[in-house]
Amino acid sequence: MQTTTMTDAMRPPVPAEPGAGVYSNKLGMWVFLASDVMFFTALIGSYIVLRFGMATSWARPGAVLNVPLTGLNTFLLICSSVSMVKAYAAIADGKKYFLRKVPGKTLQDGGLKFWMLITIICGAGFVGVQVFEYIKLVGHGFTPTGYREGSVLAEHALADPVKYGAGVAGMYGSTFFTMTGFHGFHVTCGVISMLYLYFTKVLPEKYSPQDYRGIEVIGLYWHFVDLVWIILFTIVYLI
Amino acid sequence: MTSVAHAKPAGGAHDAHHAPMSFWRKYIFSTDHKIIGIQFLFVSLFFLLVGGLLAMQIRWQLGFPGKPMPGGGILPESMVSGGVILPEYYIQLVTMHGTFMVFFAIMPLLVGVYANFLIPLKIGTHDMAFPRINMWSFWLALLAGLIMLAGFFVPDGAARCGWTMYAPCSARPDLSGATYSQQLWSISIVVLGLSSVMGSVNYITTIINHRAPGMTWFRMPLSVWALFITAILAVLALPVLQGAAIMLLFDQTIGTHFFDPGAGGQPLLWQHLFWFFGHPEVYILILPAMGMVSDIIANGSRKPIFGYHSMVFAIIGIAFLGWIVWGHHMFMSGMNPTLGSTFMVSTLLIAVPSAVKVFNWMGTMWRGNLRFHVPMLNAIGFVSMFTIGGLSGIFMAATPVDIPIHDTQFIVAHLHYVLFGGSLFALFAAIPYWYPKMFGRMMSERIGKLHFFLTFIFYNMTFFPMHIIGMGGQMRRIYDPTIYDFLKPQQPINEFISYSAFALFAVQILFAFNFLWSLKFGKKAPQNPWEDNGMEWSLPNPAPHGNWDKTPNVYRGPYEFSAPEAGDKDYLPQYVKLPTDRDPIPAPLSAGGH
Amino acid sequence: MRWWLPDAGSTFARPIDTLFLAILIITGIALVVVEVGLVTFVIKYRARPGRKAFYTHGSTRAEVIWTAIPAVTMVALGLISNHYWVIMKDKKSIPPNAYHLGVHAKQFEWQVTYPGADEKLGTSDDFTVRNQLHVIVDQPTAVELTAEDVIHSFFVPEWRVKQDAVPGMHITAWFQATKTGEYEIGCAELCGMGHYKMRARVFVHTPDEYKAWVAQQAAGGSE
Amino acid sequence: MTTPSTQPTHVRPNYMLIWLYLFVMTIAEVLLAFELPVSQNLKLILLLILAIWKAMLVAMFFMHLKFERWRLRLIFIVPLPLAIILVTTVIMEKVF
Repeated sequence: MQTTTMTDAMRPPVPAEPGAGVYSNKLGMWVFLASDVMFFTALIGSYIVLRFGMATSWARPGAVLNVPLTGLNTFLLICSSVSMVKAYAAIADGKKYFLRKVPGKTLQDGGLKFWMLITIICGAGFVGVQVFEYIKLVGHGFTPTGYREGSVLAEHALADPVKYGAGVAGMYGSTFFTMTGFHGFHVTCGVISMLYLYFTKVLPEKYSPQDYRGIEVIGLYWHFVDLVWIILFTIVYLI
Repeated sequence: MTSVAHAKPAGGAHDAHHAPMSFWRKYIFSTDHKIIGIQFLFVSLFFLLVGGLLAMQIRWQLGFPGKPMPGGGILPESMVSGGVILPEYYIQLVTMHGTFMVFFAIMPLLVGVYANFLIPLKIGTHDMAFPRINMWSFWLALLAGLIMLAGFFVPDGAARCGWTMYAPCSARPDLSGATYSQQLWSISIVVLGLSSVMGSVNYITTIINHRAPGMTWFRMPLSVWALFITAILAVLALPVLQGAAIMLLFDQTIGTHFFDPGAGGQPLLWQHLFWFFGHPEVYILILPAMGMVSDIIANGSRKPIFGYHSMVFAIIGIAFLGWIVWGHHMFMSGMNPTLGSTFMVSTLLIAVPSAVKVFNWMGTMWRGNLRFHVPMLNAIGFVSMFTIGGLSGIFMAATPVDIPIHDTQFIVAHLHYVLFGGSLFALFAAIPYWYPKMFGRMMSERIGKLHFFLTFIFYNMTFFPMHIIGMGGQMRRIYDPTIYDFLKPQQPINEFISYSAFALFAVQILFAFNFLWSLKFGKKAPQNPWEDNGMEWSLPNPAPHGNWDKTPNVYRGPYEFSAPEAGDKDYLPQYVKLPTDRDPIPAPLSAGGH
Repeated sequence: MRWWLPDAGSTFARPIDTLFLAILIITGIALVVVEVGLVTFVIKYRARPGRKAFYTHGSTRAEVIWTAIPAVTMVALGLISNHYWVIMKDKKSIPPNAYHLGVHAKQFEWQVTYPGADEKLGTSDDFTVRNQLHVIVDQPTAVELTAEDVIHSFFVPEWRVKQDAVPGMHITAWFQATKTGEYEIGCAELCGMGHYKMRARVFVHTPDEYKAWVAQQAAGGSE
Repeated sequence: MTTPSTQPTHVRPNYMLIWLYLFVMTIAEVLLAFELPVSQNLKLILLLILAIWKAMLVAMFFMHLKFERWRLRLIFIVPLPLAIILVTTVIMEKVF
């Protein structure tokens, strides 16, 4: 799939870049991601510090949060990440189409349009499930301030304070909603950007094997968001 | 994604391809880095004025507590009563003075203005890597400033927990006495963080990827080096503050408990996060100043900078150490004393690269041929005042000595010696130095010299005595020192400081006049008024849109003053090709990798 | 007018003041070197027609020297400072015979709790006095600092004692007053509108005077 | 510029296989957290190892860090020690 010859005509028209050896959009995205690492460091680091500093322990995993549902959500995000990278591979190979029959086989081969769409659907699905989860949680009485007075959760917490981490409910709510909320915000931004690219660049077939910088750059962002979720899922839901 | 500027082949002049732009596109929603720099300049000078006016009111209250302030009558009753500043207004004054000066005056003046203006010009490129993001960075910074300013006009007055916003005071309206303005503070900081990150991503990418052929890393002027390292600091530090400000905002609005000790929150967490950002921020505020002063001192001395490489490594060293010293702001906070020891040692070590820089500046002047133009005078002022600021820092770095002077006027003196004596003197050097490049005219040398000498005198009269009253124990941010018996004997010094501060402020009118008057009536600038070596001086003044028609070549380092091969001139610009010079090989379009 | 640190009132004052003086001398020398150097260069090397600057890019030897000298000085200073820092702030350095007082800071007052006759905090004969700190001269005293609402800072200039009181934390600061007399506590951390007036009076008594005062408080029935 | 020819040195990894790894590890994590009778500390360590492993897979293969030059990897690596410094310092402070 790698061409071995390269003509000058194939060289994309960007200025000489003596520095990183990568084009500026990609370099800029990496620098931004480094910056985003520090943003999540502030949030996740505070969570770790606050949780360590607590006298009583956190609610047991699964007591308050719906882990199977979130597990599904994790699966969705992982799928979207792999479809993103498939989209990247597709356009690198010049497959701009949606689906095409593979010659000699019954299989269908997905192109950029197909894989991008899958990515967007999975990403939007993730956001949807998260919103659903939030609504459920708040309905049960789990809010950023702790367990709401008189709610189901508050009663459970009274009955079994250890399992539900009654002593630290306030901090549990604060950190949970802040971290997952800002992750969700990142996902939403990604979905919106991808939709924009889908309609302005992907569908009109503006990308080519010679220049698909937009796909690669948004892909980096998307994988990073996935990466953050992998960490968050473990430390927020499972530990 | 791909902006127009990118899709163009290297060396394409923008002017040639564009139809004349409308006024709005050219000067307001401009994507030209020079226009954005100038926009930043005007906006941050405005905020500098705001900060200065607040400082004058603080000085009135400290010098003459309980006396009606002249002109205080125009302020509403919630701030002053019968012309006398109220305690709740006083803490708004100190909070907003700090906030405006740090976030909206010094930081954008150094990073917003000069990173934008100088980086592409000095590395020989046409514009920033992402011109549109650059424009957004400016508008977001302005938005953040306006949100912050709006704090004065909401019902309960401006934010009032000090510019450091220590929780839990800042997190709870019933403790601080302000609701909306505290939230506005947090929102403004989040927006500002976004603006800074956008700007810094741009600076880093531009410097790494868009240097002209021949502009190798060690041919970059120290100003560009400093701005590069500053941008790295900003990109990694600002998000931490953003995260902290978001948590604070949630504490203030939706009732989370991050900093609420009642529910297991940790007030010290805010301090850790704030200063983890805050100490790199300190270097964001001084490194660009150091870089520009290096350029100007080499120019004024007509000599190559002394020890270019060690200057670069000193910048990197300061930036690196800057990440592991934040605890020295918290020596008295009840932090683990063992950590205090670690932080003390790392803090003291910062004296080393700082000393290297100071001695190298002196080494540059040694056996030079010194020209005392206004930028040079201010740069020398910078070196001498930064030295005092740096040395007074040692007192506070040594933890036992810090005990009596922590959070007193001594630290106020220290930080003003670094930020006013350091950053602001550097700006008084940089503004006239690159003024011709911005506006095509020179600022008046005569007024400039007068301004420098008067500022230098009154500045020292204002801030030096603060060391003394700080040693005497006067706490910072107190509304009325005279209620303490141990502070009463110092009140005459306080009065003296206030008179000096008013004079200092008045002298700045000279600068403002010089700046504004020269816009229209200044002497037309020759192409290279300072006989400097930088790439920017190969362009006409003011520099045209798109800078160079063709990407320039760079033939040597930035400080070849008085080089033997320069002939009878005492400077040899980076862009001049001598017969012995060969053209640099342009970097291959795809550099082998991907 | 005072031009120096406040009068010494505790055992911490001597090392701190000595160290302060030492740093003043070190930094003073550095300052004189730099400023005299600058002035000399400004005068000596001012531009004159027909002169050209000496073309040099630096001197490694000079740079090594002026890197090494500050580095050594700073490390030495750090080691000396750390010795006293541990004595003053480390929990383990609080003398076992220290007399414990509770100091509770709130907007905008200091509430000092005295152990009463049994010399133990947390017993029923404790009593609390607002904005008055009474201590015994030459007796190590430990104040257990707590805060009600926001961060305050317990600061007595004459004793060279400063320690933040943080809500949710229990911090002990110790000192040993060496002079009887009256002093003041100030709050050194911005704690709100009344930060400036968060002032308390400090009385350093002889042991007998202190006993008498405690007895008087007990008799007076003040809480 | 990501022309195909600018990345001649590496064979494209099998993305579906990585996806399978990630999927299996996620299931392993959930099982570990709820079903398996191991001690709390061991569980914590195993979960963290799995999470970091997954994150590394994403960074290395999906974000192509495995195939980038060191100077680009450095950009992403630089913030990590800072994050560790911040968190460990603040925790140490609490533990003393």
